[in-house]
Amino acid sequence: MALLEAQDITKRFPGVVALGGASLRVEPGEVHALLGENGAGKSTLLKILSGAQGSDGGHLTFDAKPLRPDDTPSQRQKAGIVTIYQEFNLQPFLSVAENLYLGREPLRFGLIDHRQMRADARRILDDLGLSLDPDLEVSRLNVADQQMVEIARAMTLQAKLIIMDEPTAALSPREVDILHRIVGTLKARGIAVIYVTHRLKEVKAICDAYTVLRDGRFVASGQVSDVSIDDMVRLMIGRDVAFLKRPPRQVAPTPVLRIDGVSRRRGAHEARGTSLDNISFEVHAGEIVGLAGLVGAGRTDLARVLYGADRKDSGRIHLCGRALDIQSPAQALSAGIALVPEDRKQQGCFLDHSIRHNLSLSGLKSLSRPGGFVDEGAERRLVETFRQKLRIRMSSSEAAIGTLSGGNQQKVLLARCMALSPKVLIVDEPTRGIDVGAKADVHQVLFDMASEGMAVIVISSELPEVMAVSDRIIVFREGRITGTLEAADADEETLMALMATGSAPQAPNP
Amino acid sequence: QKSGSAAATDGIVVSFSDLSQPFFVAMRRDLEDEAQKLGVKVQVLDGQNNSSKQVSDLEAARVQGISAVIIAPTDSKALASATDALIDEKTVVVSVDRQIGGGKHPVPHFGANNVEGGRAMADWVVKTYPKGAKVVVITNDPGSTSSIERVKGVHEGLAAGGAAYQIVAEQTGNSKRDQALSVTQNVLTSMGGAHPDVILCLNDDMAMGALEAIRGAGFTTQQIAVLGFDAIPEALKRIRDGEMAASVEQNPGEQIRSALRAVVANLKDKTPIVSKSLTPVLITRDTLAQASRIGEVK
Amino acid sequence: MTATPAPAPDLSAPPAKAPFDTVAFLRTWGTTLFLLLLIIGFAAWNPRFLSLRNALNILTEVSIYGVIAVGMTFVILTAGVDLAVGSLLAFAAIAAAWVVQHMGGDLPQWLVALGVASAIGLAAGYAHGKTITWLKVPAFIVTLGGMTIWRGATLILNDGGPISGFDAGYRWWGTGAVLGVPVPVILFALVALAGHVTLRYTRFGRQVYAVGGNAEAARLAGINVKAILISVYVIVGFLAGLSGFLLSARLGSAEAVAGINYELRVIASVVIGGASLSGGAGNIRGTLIGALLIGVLSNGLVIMHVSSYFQQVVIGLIIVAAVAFDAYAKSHRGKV
Amino acid sequence: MTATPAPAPDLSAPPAKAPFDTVAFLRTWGTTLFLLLLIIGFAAWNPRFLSLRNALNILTEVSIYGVIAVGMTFVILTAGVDLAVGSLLAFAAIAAAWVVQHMGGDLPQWLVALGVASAIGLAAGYAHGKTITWLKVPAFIVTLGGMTIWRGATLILNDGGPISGFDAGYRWWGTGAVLGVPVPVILFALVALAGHVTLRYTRFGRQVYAVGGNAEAARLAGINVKAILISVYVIVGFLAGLSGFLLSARLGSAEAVAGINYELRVIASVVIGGASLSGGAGNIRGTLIGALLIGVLSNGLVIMHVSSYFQQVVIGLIIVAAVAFDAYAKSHRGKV
Ligand SMILES: Nc1ncnc2c1ncn2[C@@H]1O[C@H](COP(=O)(O)OP(=O)(O)OP(=O)(O)O)[C@@H](O)[C@H]1O
Ligand SMILES: Nc1ncnc2c1ncn2[C@@H]1O[C@H](COP(=O)(O)OP(=O)(O)OP(=O)(O)O)[C@@H](O)[C@H]1O
Ligand SMILES: [Mg+2]
Ligand SMILES: [Mg+2]
Repeated sequence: MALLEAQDITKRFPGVVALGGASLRVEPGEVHALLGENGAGKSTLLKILSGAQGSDGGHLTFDAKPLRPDDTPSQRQKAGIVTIYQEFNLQPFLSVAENLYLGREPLRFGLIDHRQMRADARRILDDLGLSLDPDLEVSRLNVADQQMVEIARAMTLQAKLIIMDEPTAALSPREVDILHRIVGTLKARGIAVIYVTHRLKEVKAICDAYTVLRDGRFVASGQVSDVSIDDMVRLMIGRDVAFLKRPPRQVAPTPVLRIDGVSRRRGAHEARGTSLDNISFEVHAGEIVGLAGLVGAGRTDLARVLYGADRKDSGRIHLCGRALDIQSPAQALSAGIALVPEDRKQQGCFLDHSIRHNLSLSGLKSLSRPGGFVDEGAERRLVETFRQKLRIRMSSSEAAIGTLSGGNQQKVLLARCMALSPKVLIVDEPTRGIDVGAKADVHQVLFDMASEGMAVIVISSELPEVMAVSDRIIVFREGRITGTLEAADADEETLMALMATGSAPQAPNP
Repeated sequence: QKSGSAAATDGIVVSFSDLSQPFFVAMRRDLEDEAQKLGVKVQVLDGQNNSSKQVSDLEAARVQGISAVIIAPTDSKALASATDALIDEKTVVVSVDRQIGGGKHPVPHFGANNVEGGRAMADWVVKTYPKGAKVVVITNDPGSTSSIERVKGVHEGLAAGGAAYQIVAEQTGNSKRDQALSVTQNVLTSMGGAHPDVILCLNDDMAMGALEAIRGAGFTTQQIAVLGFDAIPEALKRIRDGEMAASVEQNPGEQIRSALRAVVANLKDKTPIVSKSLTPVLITRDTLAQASRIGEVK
Repeated sequence: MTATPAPAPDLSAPPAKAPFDTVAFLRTWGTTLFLLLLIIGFAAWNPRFLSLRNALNILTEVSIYGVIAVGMTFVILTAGVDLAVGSLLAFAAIAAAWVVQHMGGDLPQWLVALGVASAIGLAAGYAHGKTITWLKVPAFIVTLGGMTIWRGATLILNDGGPISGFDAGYRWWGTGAVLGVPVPVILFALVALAGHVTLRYTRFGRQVYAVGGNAEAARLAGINVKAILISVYVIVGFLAGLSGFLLSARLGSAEAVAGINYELRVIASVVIGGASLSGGAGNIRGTLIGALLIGVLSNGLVIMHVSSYFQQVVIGLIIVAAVAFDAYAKSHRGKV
Repeated sequence: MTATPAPAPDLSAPPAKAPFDTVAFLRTWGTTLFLLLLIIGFAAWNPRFLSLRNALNILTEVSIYGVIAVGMTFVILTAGVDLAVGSLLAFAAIAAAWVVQHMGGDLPQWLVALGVASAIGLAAGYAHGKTITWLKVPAFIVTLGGMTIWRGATLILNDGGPISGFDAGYRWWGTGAVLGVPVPVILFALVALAGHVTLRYTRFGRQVYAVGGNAEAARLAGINVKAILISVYVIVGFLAGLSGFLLSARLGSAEAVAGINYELRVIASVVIGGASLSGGAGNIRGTLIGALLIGVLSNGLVIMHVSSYFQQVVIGLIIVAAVAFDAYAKSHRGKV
């Protein structure tokens, strides 16, 4: 008897059929991978399971009982379906502990027992190997920690089935490992998990069964042990994807970007962000530099400093030989430095605005006629170019970006910066949530831009990606550079060791 | 300043109900003028048309030790307990414009009766249009005491004239010129080709707006007579020029001046304070000379 | 392994467009439809409601606050609010009248007044914007402060009294007409058009939407958020000044009590027009409809001889109904 | 997965806490400090400002709108707003007075009035909340509608006039005292305490924060968002009714014009107290400070003999300064 049975689920949005007959069958205690390319309908199906959205048709059975189509999220939660959504759903102004126990706070004499709640939260967090302060306001956590809070919250609920929609997209190897251990524990307790990820290696590592969706339809399902990663890719995308490796580079002799002793102290009340300590390196024209590090290593902070989003305390930045004093992102952009931020919902998207407006925003100056009038024809052509280049899946460029699937939103943001043709392009977790096929497209675009002479900095927590795209890899740990490796010399062990302990494994001093 | 008397006349507080209203603004100017003549200092408070504020302002003033209070109350009943407390402490209290009622102690009053003012307007209508008239009334801020009392006078006066005097529309202009303009405009539109004989505006500012509306609608002030209230200089000028028919004079200047004189005399020499009631008079072109502010008309 | 992959769908084909979409129509035109129904209702009651003269009356009346509502649309798009507009209108008007009376040189009165009122509006708007961005005080507080400060300044300037006595050239701006169309209406149309074009077709307009949609993302997209914020308060300040000039030209008098409660009427116009107070959504067309709805209502109810106390009840009910109607039309978007 | 992670180092150890943290102190107590400075300033000018009697005066005056401000805190925490409180206060007061006068049975006047005023407040609040959640009309519009509807109803009920003539038992609620403390002050303290405990120590309170912080997340976390929204409008409605009862007891008269502009004063109290109009942030302590600041200002300026027009200017400036001071204190969080 299956724990969950979803049959022929359909869901339409204006102009889009998100699900046109999706089915999913999850057995008790199994870890079930739900696969599909961006926009295939995974998140939509999961939201229908969790009660966040209603469906237009189909049948749901859970635990041998049919589920009513108009259940609220809390009713589904009570039934035992707990969900970790792709886009975070935390309370920004409440503390970690309050988020963990929202609506289920421990009471004493009818009133909330804050002390007890804090202690409980601390225990849960410790269990998960997180040493987060339960009193911190969630708005001040970084993306990875927010993800971990979501996971911890799910742990505190009584669940028979936990749905995880791309839980590892924002995580670095250390947290991924924690999560995998958690999934193992859940499975041992007989709790089933639906697991969505675009990192197919994870599927091989922790999942038992899989289901593939394409265009909102059921395509295939089976046991993970029966298929290879290439098989899964073919099922998802319908073609083979060539995994690109950075072609031999032609690095110009002069550095485009020179970073010289950049330091930044973290304010006492700044929960997010790391201190940067004397960071120096160069990026050459045509070169792709990858920054590796664990969550909180300071890569995002460095990117923000380079981009003028945060102030530095000391150090100098030179662009094409000229010293820069950048105070704001606007100045960075006009100097030729662009950044794709890592937190797309908070820092990138204007969710209610159209895809076209989102995509063109930073480059409006070059799309404007005299008098500041936007040349909408040129703008539409730009959108069309990137729609094809990055295979952005959208019903119309006038649709709100918030109606796109997560991966497609990410592509729009990448396009926004790529369209600027900057001298230095910094991408922070560029393929967060992007499917394998599109990932190859993104990489290809990065290669093309580098070969046109752009200097590219790629920050990624996915080691295989860093290794695939970079010419050179710089490893960060706690705000310092702990090593620089040529791509040819890099392997995962060395990188992990540099990231986690600060020295290479065999320990001959570098 | 006269020596010696200064101490006795220290701490005179005057609390107005709403100092953004032209009526009270004019009153305040006369007050300041009279105070200078008498050589006394007064502290002016603005109740901002809010009884609660007026009460607590008075209490705040009381804390600093005051000798006399002149009050133009927002609402005659709401101030009673505050004035009772002041009188209990031997503070001299008088009212202007509107009588304070419902307290333990009687409060001497210097003012004109709004109801009678309204009636004076109606009487003019009855006298000028013996065969009856169609009347439009444009009222002050809804709920304000001046509006309620003046409307009452108008209604009583017209009713006394008989059924021929018909109020065809009664709308509020919120005491403001622009709103009176548009509301008058709309009333005229609603009547189509016909027009009312008289528009009674319960303050002069609104009468100015009504005049604009009449002109804009293509009528003459011969066809529609406009009456105002308060006899402000601008209105007096219009009356002189024949545009406005009349305005009710309540002589705010005289009210406040005599109140202040009485208070000062009482503080200095314990002269008992005697209430003074001013009869509202209707200022027309013929009686312009009786208007207290005729001197301000350019 | 159970299934074989199907051939890849063509992801890049742009989708076909539907011929006519009732829902999309209602979503966009809900409030407009409601306004039309209202007009038909009033006209059925009293055909004079539809006379040209009455239409122009309504439009003139709407122009005065409509001009400000255009500026307020910009402010609300950035998730801000300006409570000071009514007081600023009064201050600009009385200061302009004061200058005309006390220092009028050889220049035409209207030119001096227009100059002074605009300059005051611009300067006050700049002060508001600067305080909001630089001292980081919420717009609500800054402009609430501005509301009492400018009202106080108005009362101080002429000791609480009105200033009147303008020449015909001045009055023309409020009472004149060109080809039968009242001057304030023409100005309002120009302001609205300029506002519409700016928001819809310029880079600045896009940036205004972006700042309101997500200020942090806007900053990271390279927009000078502070500059945009300051600009919108300058725009609304300028328009409040202009409106003060128009109102005093219309009344022939600059009054200390002018513009009281305008802020609510103006904000209501914008919000009835579909703008969100949390920013990023709204447009000038909606604001026009909102402003007209308010104007039509207060005109129509007087023409229907509804007693003034009842008018308040009816206006409140109809405004809520209008927005509910619109919300109902919009809520159907997910259910075609 | 090929790499085996090394034992995780303690990367995310929370920063050690300093023994006394000036910045944290200022962040929390900025406005309070400003209020204290203001009080010291007034007291230095005129020592009578600090007399017990004056303090009680201020508190009594603050109580009337402070009671509503406690409720408004709930509303603003959910990112809502209630513009109807002033009108609702008037309507509840006049309806209560009307019932006492026309239908008063054997029950004590105050009991009847309190019952009627509360019942009206609750019912109106429920109507607002229901319209907001069910018809999906923004709170701004619903309560703006409510503002004119209830004011109109107030005027209709007694044809615009006030109702007075209450017995001593009724008046006691506005003018009496227990152990020297005025009754309204005691009630205000109780309401504030209840509000504080509710927000801080009950599940309902946490849910109010959650709805305002991120409504969608709250829904997904299983919170009945609509029920929470309705409750906050019911709470503020009830408190507006209570405040109407207190005000009419204090004045001995229920006036049709009572409570005009209260909505702004009440919202200002909450926002000065640090709440964000976009929801999720704020607390009762802040609201108390905000309400007191306004009360102290208007009292102190009278005592300082500031002329009434200037008072408006000064009040505006000081309120902006208070919030700027607080913002400045808070902005230093990154710079210790
Ligand atoms: N609220 C919405 N309004 C309109 N269209 C929507 C909405 N939500 C999802 N869609 C559309 O439904 C389709 C499926 O989206 P969904 O988010 O389920 O994809 P996904 O498989 O989760 O993709 P990803 O891997 O990128 O997260 C997409 O085409 C998306 O644009
Ligand atoms: N001033 C800031 N304002 C907002 N967010 C910030 C700021 N500084 C840093 N962050 C956020 O803090 C988080 C941690 O950044 P940090 O540089 O410490 O880690 P990192 O090396 O980028 O780690 P990872 O990218 O793996 O999360 C990031 O999510 C970043 O978005
Ligand atoms: Mg998804
Ligand atoms: Mg990062």
